[in-house]
Order: sequence, then C-alpha cells, then structure tokens
Amino acid sequence: MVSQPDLSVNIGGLKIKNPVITASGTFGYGNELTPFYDPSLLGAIIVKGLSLKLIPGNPPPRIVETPCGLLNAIGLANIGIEAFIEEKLPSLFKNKTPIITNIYGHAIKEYAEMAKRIESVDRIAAIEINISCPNVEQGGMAFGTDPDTAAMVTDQVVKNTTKPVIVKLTPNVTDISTIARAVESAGAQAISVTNTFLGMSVDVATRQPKLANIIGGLSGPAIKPMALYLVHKVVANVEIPVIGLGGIMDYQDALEFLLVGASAIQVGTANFINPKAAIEIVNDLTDYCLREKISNINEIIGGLKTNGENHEKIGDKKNK
Amino acid sequence: MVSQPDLSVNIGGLKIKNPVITASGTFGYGNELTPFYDPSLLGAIIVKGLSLKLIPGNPPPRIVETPCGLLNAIGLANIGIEAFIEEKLPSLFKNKTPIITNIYGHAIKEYAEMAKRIESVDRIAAIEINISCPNVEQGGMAFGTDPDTAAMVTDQVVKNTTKPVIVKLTPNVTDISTIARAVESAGAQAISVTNTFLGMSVDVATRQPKLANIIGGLSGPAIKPMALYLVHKVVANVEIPVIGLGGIMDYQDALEFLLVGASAIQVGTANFINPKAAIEIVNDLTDYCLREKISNINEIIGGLKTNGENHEKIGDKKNK
Amino acid sequence: MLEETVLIEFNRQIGKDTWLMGFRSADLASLAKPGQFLMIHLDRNTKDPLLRRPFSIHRIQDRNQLMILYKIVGKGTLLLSSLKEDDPISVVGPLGNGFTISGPHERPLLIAGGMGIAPLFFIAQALNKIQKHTIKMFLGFSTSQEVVLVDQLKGLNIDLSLTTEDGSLGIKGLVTDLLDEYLRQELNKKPVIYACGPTLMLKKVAQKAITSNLRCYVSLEGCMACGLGICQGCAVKAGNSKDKPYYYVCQDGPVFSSEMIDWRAI
Amino acid sequence: MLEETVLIEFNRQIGKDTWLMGFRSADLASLAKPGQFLMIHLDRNTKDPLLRRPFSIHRIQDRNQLMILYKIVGKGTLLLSSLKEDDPISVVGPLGNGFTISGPHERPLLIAGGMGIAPLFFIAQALNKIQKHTIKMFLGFSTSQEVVLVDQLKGLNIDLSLTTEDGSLGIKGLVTDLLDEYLRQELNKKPVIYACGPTLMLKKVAQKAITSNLRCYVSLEGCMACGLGICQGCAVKAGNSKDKPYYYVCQDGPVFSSEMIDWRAI
Ligand SMILES: Cc1cc2nc3c(=O)[nH]c(=O)nc-3n(C[C@H](O)[C@H](O)[C@H](O)COP(=O)(O)OP(=O)(O)OC[C@H]3O[C@@H](n4cnc5c(N)ncnc54)[C@H](O)[C@@H]3O)c2cc1C
Ligand SMILES: Cc1cc2nc3c(=O)[nH]c(=O)nc-3n(C[C@H](O)[C@H](O)[C@H](O)COP(=O)(O)OP(=O)(O)OC[C@H]3O[C@@H](n4cnc5c(N)ncnc54)[C@H](O)[C@@H]3O)c2cc1C
Ligand SMILES: Cc1cc2nc3c(=O)[nH]c(=O)nc-3n(C[C@H](O)[C@H](O)[C@H](O)COP(=O)(O)O)c2cc1C
Ligand SMILES: Cc1cc2nc3c(=O)[nH]c(=O)nc-3n(C[C@H](O)[C@H](O)[C@H](O)COP(=O)(O)O)c2cc1C
Ligand code: FES
Ligand code: FES
Repeated sequence: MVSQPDLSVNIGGLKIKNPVITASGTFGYGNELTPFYDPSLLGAIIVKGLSLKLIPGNPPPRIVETPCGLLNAIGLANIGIEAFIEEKLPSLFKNKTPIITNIYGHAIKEYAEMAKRIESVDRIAAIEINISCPNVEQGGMAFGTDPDTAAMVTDQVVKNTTKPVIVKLTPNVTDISTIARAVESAGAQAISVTNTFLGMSVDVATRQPKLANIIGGLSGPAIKPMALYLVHKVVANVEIPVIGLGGIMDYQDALEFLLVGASAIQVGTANFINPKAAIEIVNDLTDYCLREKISNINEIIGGLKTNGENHEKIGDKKNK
Repeated sequence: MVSQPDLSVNIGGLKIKNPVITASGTFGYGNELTPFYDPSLLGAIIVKGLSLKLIPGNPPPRIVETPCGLLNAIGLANIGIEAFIEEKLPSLFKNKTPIITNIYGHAIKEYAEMAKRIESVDRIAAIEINISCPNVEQGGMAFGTDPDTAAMVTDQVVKNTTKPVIVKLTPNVTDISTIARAVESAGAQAISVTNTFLGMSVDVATRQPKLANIIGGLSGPAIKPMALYLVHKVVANVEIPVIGLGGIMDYQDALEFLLVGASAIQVGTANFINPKAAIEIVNDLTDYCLREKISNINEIIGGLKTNGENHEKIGDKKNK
Repeated sequence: MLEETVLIEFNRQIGKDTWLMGFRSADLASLAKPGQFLMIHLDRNTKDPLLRRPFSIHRIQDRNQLMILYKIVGKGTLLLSSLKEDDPISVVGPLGNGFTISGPHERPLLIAGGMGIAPLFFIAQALNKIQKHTIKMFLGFSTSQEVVLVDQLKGLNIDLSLTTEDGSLGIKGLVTDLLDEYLRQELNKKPVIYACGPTLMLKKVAQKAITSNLRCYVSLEGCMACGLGICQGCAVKAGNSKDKPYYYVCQDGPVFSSEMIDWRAI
Repeated sequence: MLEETVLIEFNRQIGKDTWLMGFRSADLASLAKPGQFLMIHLDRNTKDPLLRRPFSIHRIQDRNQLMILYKIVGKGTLLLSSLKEDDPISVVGPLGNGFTISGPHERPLLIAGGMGIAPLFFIAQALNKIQKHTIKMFLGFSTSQEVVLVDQLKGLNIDLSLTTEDGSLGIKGLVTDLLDEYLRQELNKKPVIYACGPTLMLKKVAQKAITSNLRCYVSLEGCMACGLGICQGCAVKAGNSKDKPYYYVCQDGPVFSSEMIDWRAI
C-alpha cells in the first residue's frame, strides 16, 4: 500500500495539516459552507475581515463580473470583532484546525486594540492583517502602500499578541519587495500575497459605474499571472514564509504558487464558483503527490526550475 | 438623411478623424494587416516600439495565454529606428492619417537621440514614449516608476522635437497620478494609459516558467477593469488629453474608456484575435452615435454619470 | 443545500428570447420550496463567464423534475441557451428563504412582470393545492411575442389578467396599472400580494401595499457572486432594522415582506 | 490572406483524441498551399480561450472543402471538438509560406510524427500529382489507438512505414529510427525530406539531414498569438543569418529548410 503524502506545512510557527487555506471575505464567518463539506478538513480557515465595530458596507451594486474576474466593493462589511467572538466563533467546528482572523482598521491603534482582544481568545490561532485599506489619518492612501506605515501597523499588532502574525499585502504598489521586507523586519511571521487589484467597470447603457462605490478590487483567474509574479518576487526577498493567493481555481493553480515558493495557498473567489473548490484542491493535491511519488509537499515548494540567470531578475536576497 | 457623426478628436494638438488608434507592438510596422482593411481608415497608427539599434528580443517562448489575458515577453524586439524609417515607412499608406512612433531606450540620452532623428521625418506625426522599460543607468527599475525619471525622459524628448509627445505610462506603480502630473509638467502633450501589467505563469508539468524570460507583461480583457480605473484616475489628475487602452476588444469596451474621460483609445491584443478589430470599432462607434443621436463623439468623452460624492475618491484636481 | 451535476433533459425556446429548461434531481426537487432559487454553472471548459448565474425554481414535476424559465439577457444566458439535451450543468441549491404560503382562507394576488413569472408559477402551483379562493394574477410583458405560459396558468385555475406595454395582447399598460385599479375597487378583500419582476415594478407594488396596509411579499433580484451568504455582494438596504443595515438577498431573501426593504434606496 | 466565418460541415473523432473537421470556403481553398496553416477562433460568446489557435491545412477536397486534423491537448482543442455541424467558426488564412515542392525527378521522403501528419497529407496529395518516383513516408505514433489515415495514405500511392512507440501496430520504435536505418542503406538516393511532428523529432531529423547533406524541410510549431507577423511571439532562433537573429514561424515559416534553424537553441 502506498502511504499518504505529508501535506503539512509550517507558516511562521503555525503548523497546518495541508497548505490550503480559505481567503478572507470569501468564506463567510467559517461555517456557511458546511452543507458542502467539513471545513475542518482544510489547512486553516481565514474568516471575513473584522473591524473593531460593525461596518455596514457599501451600497449595492457591490459586485460585477469582468472577463475572468470579479470586481467587488463590499466595503469591508462585517459584524465587528466582538460579535464574531461572541456569536460566530462558538458555533464553529471544535477540532484543532486553526481559525485565523483577518483584521483591519482605519487607524493604527485600531489594529493594536483588535490584536489585544484576539490575544485572549484561545480558539483563534493566528492573525492576518489586511493593510490594503485606507489610512484615514494619513490622507486615505492604503496602509500597505508605504513601507513605514506597513511596518508600524505590523509592529503594533506583533507587540499585542503572542499569536503568529501574517501580513497581507496589497498588489497596488511600485515595489512590493520593499513593503515585504519592511513588515518582515517589523516582526511579521508570514506574508500573504495578494489582496485585490484596483479596478472599475462602466455600464455603457446607463453611462454609470457598475459599482455604487465606482472603484472595486479585482480577484479571480484574471489576476493569477500578476499574483504569481508578486509571490515569486516576495519569496525572493524575504526569509519568512509566504502564502500565495490570487485566482487559484484548482490544484494546478495551487501548484503554480507552491512551485514559485509559496508555503501555502489561499482559495478566494473560487469558493463562490465551486463551493467545494478548497476541499477539492486538498484532495487533488494528495492525488497529485501520490501520482508523482512526492512524499512531502515541501519537496514542491520553491521547486521552480529556471536557468538561474533569469531568476536573478526577480530577487537578489535568496537563492534556492 | 442622417448626417454622419463627427468622430474627430484632438490629442494634444494632433487632430485625428476618429478616436481609434492601434497600440504599439500589436500592429507590426503598420501595413501587415492591409489584407484585411485599409489602416488609413483608423484615427492613427502607432507602430512597433523602436529603439536606436536593432534589438533581437527574448528567446522563445515569448507568449502564453492566461485566463482572458495574454502574457508576453517579446523583449522589445525591433529592427531599430533607422531601418524603420528607411525600409518600412516609405511603403506605408500615403494619405494624411498620422503615423506615431513608439520609442524606448535604456538611457535617457537614447530617448533624446531618437526624438532628434524623428524630428526630421515629416511622415511621422507624433511620438509616443514608452517608459515601462528598465533604466539600466539606475538599477533597472522602469523609467516610468519614478516621477522624476519619467519627467526627465519626457523633458528630453520634448526638447528635441516639435511634434506632439505622448507619454505611455506603466500601471505597475503605487500612485499613477504622481507620474502623470510629472510628465504633464515636463511638457507631455498627451498621456497613454496603460502599458502591460507584470505577470508570470508556470508550467506545472515541467515545473518551468512558461516564458523563457520568466516575467512578462499582461494584456487583454483580463486587465480591462484595472486599465479603466487607471485612466479614470489619470483623467482626474491632469489637464492634457489621455488615451485609454487595456483590454479593449469591441466598441462597448471603447465606450467605457471614452466615458471615463479618455479622448481616444488604442486597440492592442484585440488585433491578434480579430484582425479587423480596430476598424470594426470605428464602424461600430459610428453606428452607435447614429443610433444614440450623438453628433459629436466629444459629447461622450468624460460623460460618466456619478453622484459626485464618490467621484472625489479618484481625483481632486478636475471637476467635470 | 447541495451541489449536483445534472444532465439537461430539455432546453427549448418558448417565446422571444425566453427559454425553458428541465433536468431531473430527486434530491433538489424534494428540498425545493416556491421562491427559492438555484445557482447554475455552465461547467464548460471556460472561465468566462466566471460566476454562477441565479435562476428561480420555476416548476417541479413528477417529484423529481425541476424547470427553470429564463430570458437571454447577456453572455451567461446566451451560453445556457446553447446547451443541448444530455449536456451536464452544475446546480447549487435550493437557496434562499422562499415564499411564506398564505393560509387557505386568504386571497392571494400574484403579480408578475416578465420573467417574474418564473418563481410565481411555482407558488401558483403550491397555492392552487391549498387555496379556497380563486387565485388572482396580473401578468405583464412588454409585447405579445414575449408572452408565455398563459395556457398553463389557466390550467392552474387562475383568474388571469394579462397586460402588454404595447397593447399587442391583453390589456395595454403595466401590471401596476391593474393593481391600482384593483385596489381602488376591491381593497376590502385584503389580498395577500406575491410579486416578482423588475425592481422598479416591485418598488411600486411594495409601496402601494404599504400605503394600503396589505401583506405583500416580493422576490428581489440582486447581483450575486455566491448565492451562499459568503460574499456579501447581494446587499439590499433594510427598511426597518437598526442593527442590520443591509439584508443579503441570497440568504435573507430573495423573498422579503415589503416593509423590510428601504425602497427609497432603490 | 483573409478572414471568413465558415460553417462546420463535419467534426468527428477518428482516433484517440484525434478529430477531423471540414468546412467549405472556395476562397480559402483556392489560395491554400501545402504547409500553410489557419488561425481558428471559436467565436463563442466567451473570451476564454482568448487567442485563435493555429492548425495546418490538412487536406483540400472538391476545390472548396478544407479539412483540419487535430488532437485534443488543452481547452481550445477540447472546445473545438464540442462544435457541431453548422456551428460557425472564424478562420484566418491561409498563413505562412508552405512547402517548396520538389521537382518531378526527386525522391520525396515524408516523415510525420503524430499530428505532424496533418500538413504532410496535403503535401502528399500535391506530390502525388507531379512525382515520378514513389513517395516514401515514415509515420509514427505512440500507440495503435492514435494511428489514423493509414488507408487514405495508401490510397495516395505512398510507400508507407508505420511505427508505434509501444509496438502495438507497425514497427516498434520511433520514425527517426527508420530514418537512421534508411540513410544507412539508401543515402545515395538523396531523398528530399519533408518533416512535421514534435520539435525534438524535427531536431533529430534536421540534424541528420544536415550531416548527411540532404535537402530537408521541416514544419515547425511555435507559440502564436496572431499568426500574422504582428506580435513577434513565434520567434525561433535563426541558424545562419547574422542580421536576422530570429525567424518568425508564422511569417518566415512554418516551413524552414533545416539549416535555417539554430537547433542547439531548441
Ligand atoms: C434570486 C434570483 C433569481 C433569478 N431568477 C431568474 C429566472 O428565473 N429567470 C431569469 O431569466 N432570470 C432570473 N434572474 C436573473 C438572472 O440571474 C440574470 O438574468 C442572469 O444572471 C444574467 O446573466 P447573463 O450572463 O446572461 O447576463 P450578464 O451578461 O451578466 O448581464 C446582462 C445584463 O443583465 C443584468 N443582470 C445580470 N445579472 C443580473 C441580476 N442578478 N439581476 C438583475 N440584472 C442582472 C446586467 O446588469 C446586464 O445589464 C434571477 C436573479 C436572481 C438574483
Ligand atoms: C503552424 C502550426 C500548425 C499547427 N497545426 C496543427 C494541426 O494541424 N493539428 C493539431 O492538432 N495541432 C496543430 N498545431 C498545434 C495546435 O495549435 C495546438 O495543439 C493548439 O493550439 C492547442 O490549443 P489548446 O487550447 O487545446 O491547448 P492549450 O490549453 O493552449 O495548451 C495545451 C498544451 O499544448 C501546448 N501547446 C499549446 N499551443 C501549442 C503550440 N502552438 N505548439 C506546441 N504546443 C502547444 C501547451 O504548452 C500545453 O502544454 C499547430 C501549431 C502551429 C503553430
Ligand atoms: C467578495 C470579496 C470580499 C473580500 N473581503 C476581504 C476581506 O475582508 N479582507 C481581506 O483581507 N481580503 C478580502 N478579499 C480579498 C481576498 O481575500 C483575496 O485576497 C482576493 O480575492 C484574491 O484572491 P482570489 O483571486 O482567489 O479571490 C475579498 C475578496 C472578495 C472577492
Ligand atoms: C505582443 C505585444 C507587444 C507589445 N509591444 C509594445 C511596445 O513595443 N511598446 C509599447 O509601448 N507597448 C507594447 N505593448 C503594450 C501594448 O501596446 C498595450 O499597451 C497593452 O498590450 C495593453 O493593451 P491591450 O490589452 O489592448 O493589448 C505590447 C503588447 C503586446 C501584447
Ligand atoms: S450572493 Fe454572496 S452573499 Fe449573497
Ligand atoms: S504569431 Fe504573431 S508574429 Fe508570429
């Protein structure tokens, strides 16, 4: 009999049984998809982005389909961290599969405050920081577009929790390596790449933007090549593990991210199209390893074959 | 009888009979598609990006398809400006339809030198500067990622020609408005938005990058929402005309860009899929204007209807 | 709630741009309630269109056959219409809350605009089984070529009034004109309204119902990515709730009691 | 060179994952030369797959019917195989240079690996009309289930040797094994080689031809976006030219004389 491959990976101290995680905002508060499969079979669950207080979100329309993409302007609607901990968390699966909260604020002290609150909640295994949202104290540019601001947010969260801290970067920057290195230095244990790309869409018939908010974030297969490039670039520039995401629809897409060096992947928009997407990726990765006689998934991570020479174009710090 | 709508627009002093232009690198040297239609029926032709000397380009594979997108790493292969002027230009259509050369260099003085050379060629109506290429004098970051460098390139070209200068921006920046304002101040008469987005793709079977160059530029429908957002943002931040492009496949896509304020549009990847794409857009825009009783295409340009409030999120300088 | 790949049994045009599709699934049929919907994926070898498309459950027959009635309005529905017998499609459902069926002594008034007939047919089937009073229905289309299902509805013992906007069949005008007229004359009958159709039509119906103090259930549409309550895309402004600023059409709806919605925001 | 939307006349499976499709176009048929190709767009209501796909002109019949022979290898070809009679597809062509047909007194040797048979069938047709000597052909597949067109080729009066890699039909081995054997024995016949198939097979054939000092034409594949010479995507390293570092397969090829290519780069 063939033995099962070992799919477990280590994300900055957080050991997960397989590298498949759900992306924030695409898996609800964690148990909405239980009619389709048991979410505790996944590596980890990242729940809907949480803020200090309830946020109603943007007026509709909040989503529009674009070629191979989904443009959303949900407006970070959520019930607030307290309601999540009180009302949602207790009903989530009880086994050891890590639950990760994704948090964001409009000021650095909000991040710190949330980290403190989460620190006291055992069931939450790690914190993912969303720094793609506007920093209202500094003219509304996203926290994640400036290395210093990104580092400050990271630092404040790290200081207020003992749990692993994952920083989720925005792709809408000139040089993602600088931001990645800044949050690494500030103490992040892992980095998620990438959040959505800014975009918009116009209804020609009405001459109005299709989103009430005008601008939205693009996700889905359309962004996969760009996300993959950013992951490759960040991997080459930091020592901490990178979690790759952006347009992953199936295990082959997942493998692309693992090959360029992501230690784990997140499944986002795919959950909407195929509610079983994430669990199918787990199963298909297992089958793939069996077929290819790979006993440990870590053999694949970073296994991209390049002729060295060109590889240098992306990063200078790390050599695999 | 209904009179034909006036489709002519003015691009920084260059008056063109309709707002449909071919994008550099997707229309060869200008007459490759004559078996399909007369290119002089278009508003203008932008030819393949030219450098001072012949550039062989990257080894193959140079292109790969991604979901609704095309990733290319042609490596700016071209025959060089002199060969273009001597061998290709004379055989191009003779009427007044403007021919625009797209130029790029690896150092600022190369841009200046090409501008000088073009200045003496009557048949070339304007210059589009590609600033998305690496600046070898400054560590290889693209000229277009830094406002000062972008302004210096623009300045050097403007100083060496009396022809209208269009600067084509790269989307791979944190804040495109800064770059747009910098090149405007440096004397650009118009701005093209956008060049391709950085991306990569991996062949899971061979574990190799699909492009020999590893990294490429993403174009096609996948990028349309992002390109449209960037055009909208640049339009709000400069006074000079903006030419919009990125994923335009048909006249409806073209209308989206015109509505957000582009004074003209370019057709790129679409030429590969439908060799008649550009001329069909001209014809369909004409029909659209007739149907909608629009006598002048300028009535559409910037005609996006928003509730004002949200509009502010994008730009602060201009109010339409 | 389940996901199943079913084979198309038939898929045929029954009116201008209007198609009827049927497939069998005993599991889906046994769970389905009137007013619920399905998210359908064309499962072809393409990612464009990307998302599933929502369609109301139009009819259930033989305990295991489900039908959807749909109109070609864009690329997803165009692709759907190109599918043939035995082609597979992936269906997720049944989704949403469904209609609250009125008691046997109430007087149901069904109001459908265009494709709004899709879910109302199913509720008409259900009401027909339990109702003492005749079921009244106002059914509107823009023109005669679009009119479908009139014979089948009459077979359900429905007192049907048909309108077309251009007057090419039935009464010229809008279904909401019929409602105005009806309420002027028979408000005392206190009908319970079930409505589905274009959003602006529903707004008129709902506001009328509110001012007339009638119970009224509307089935709303919304831009949906998931249909499962995980994307929060399908928000609709709540009319009454303080701590729930938005409802989610896929979860809290698609059927809402008219006073639940903030109609001014629509 | 033209663009035409044609209706599919037939589209049927003739071997493992191997399909034959026919359509009529008098214009395309009158222009087409052996070795040229078409760029086909599935023209459905989708942008995924995005690009046209290149296919060799496999055969021309009745002066107006064109056929392509194709193998399902990915989503484009899978979609192609799902098309039915009377479905429209947009075809751009004929593209590329085509084969230079040898004179009547030469001894043509055709070497095809797998789908390499697609263009070679057309050239066999053409050679058959003018050739004095028998046409020799080495045809290789990986396994018997993939073998197609043997009867039709024999009908063209071809001296055919068939190989399969697993030996399930014909001679066990590769077509290049046959070539080695043939050249050992009959090099003096100075055959003119026409080859099409996987790139590594072509490399072997071409290098053999170069060292044996034989004329040899190979039909190359390359990743193509346009097929029209405007994208410069289909580059292949030139073997001899100084000022032309790359050839473009769609314009300078797809047929190259073996010494034109830098085979070390492949
Ligand atoms: C709960 C629910 C039940 C539905 N039931 C039915 C039904 O039984 N029969 C039926 O024909 N249609 C129904 N619809 C609408 C149907 O989902 C859309 O017509 C379909 O998704 C359009 O897909 P498309 O790709 O053809 O159009 P697209 O190309 O996506 O869009 C074409 C046009 O339709 C508009 N549109 C797209 N989706 C929606 C939507 N959800 N609501 C309103 N306008 C939309 C777009 O703005 C655009 O103008 C229902 C929608 C919902 C939310
Ligand atoms: C001039 C020319 C003539 C051709 N003639 C024929 C023919 O007559 N019959 C036939 O079956 N095929 C032919 N091909 C190959 C055919 O174009 C590809 O098989 C097809 O484009 C694959 O499309 P897909 O969407 O199914 O596969 P994709 O999903 O695009 O790719 C699937 C796999 O095929 C590989 N692939 C894709 N395109 C090519 C290509 N152009 N060359 C080599 N590998 C490729 C990919 O790397 C991938 O591994 C020809 C190619 C060229 C350039
Ligand atoms: C509807 C929707 C809501 C999202 N909400 C959040 C969020 O609350 N916090 C966050 O960090 N990312 C959020 N994202 C971004 C995703 O987590 C993910 O980074 C992005 O969608 C790219 O991955 P994908 O292409 O696999 O979807 C959201 C994305 C979508 C589509
Ligand atoms: C094959 C290819 C070659 C290109 N070459 C150039 C070039 O030489 N100079 C340039 O400024 N842009 C070049 N571009 C970018 C296009 O002009 C255009 O900005 C981009 O493709 C986005 O538009 P699209 O989505 O309509 O293609 C090239 C694009 C492609 C796909
Ligand atoms: S459609 Fe996703 S929450 Fe309703
Ligand atoms: S395929 Fe575009 S140049 Fe050859």
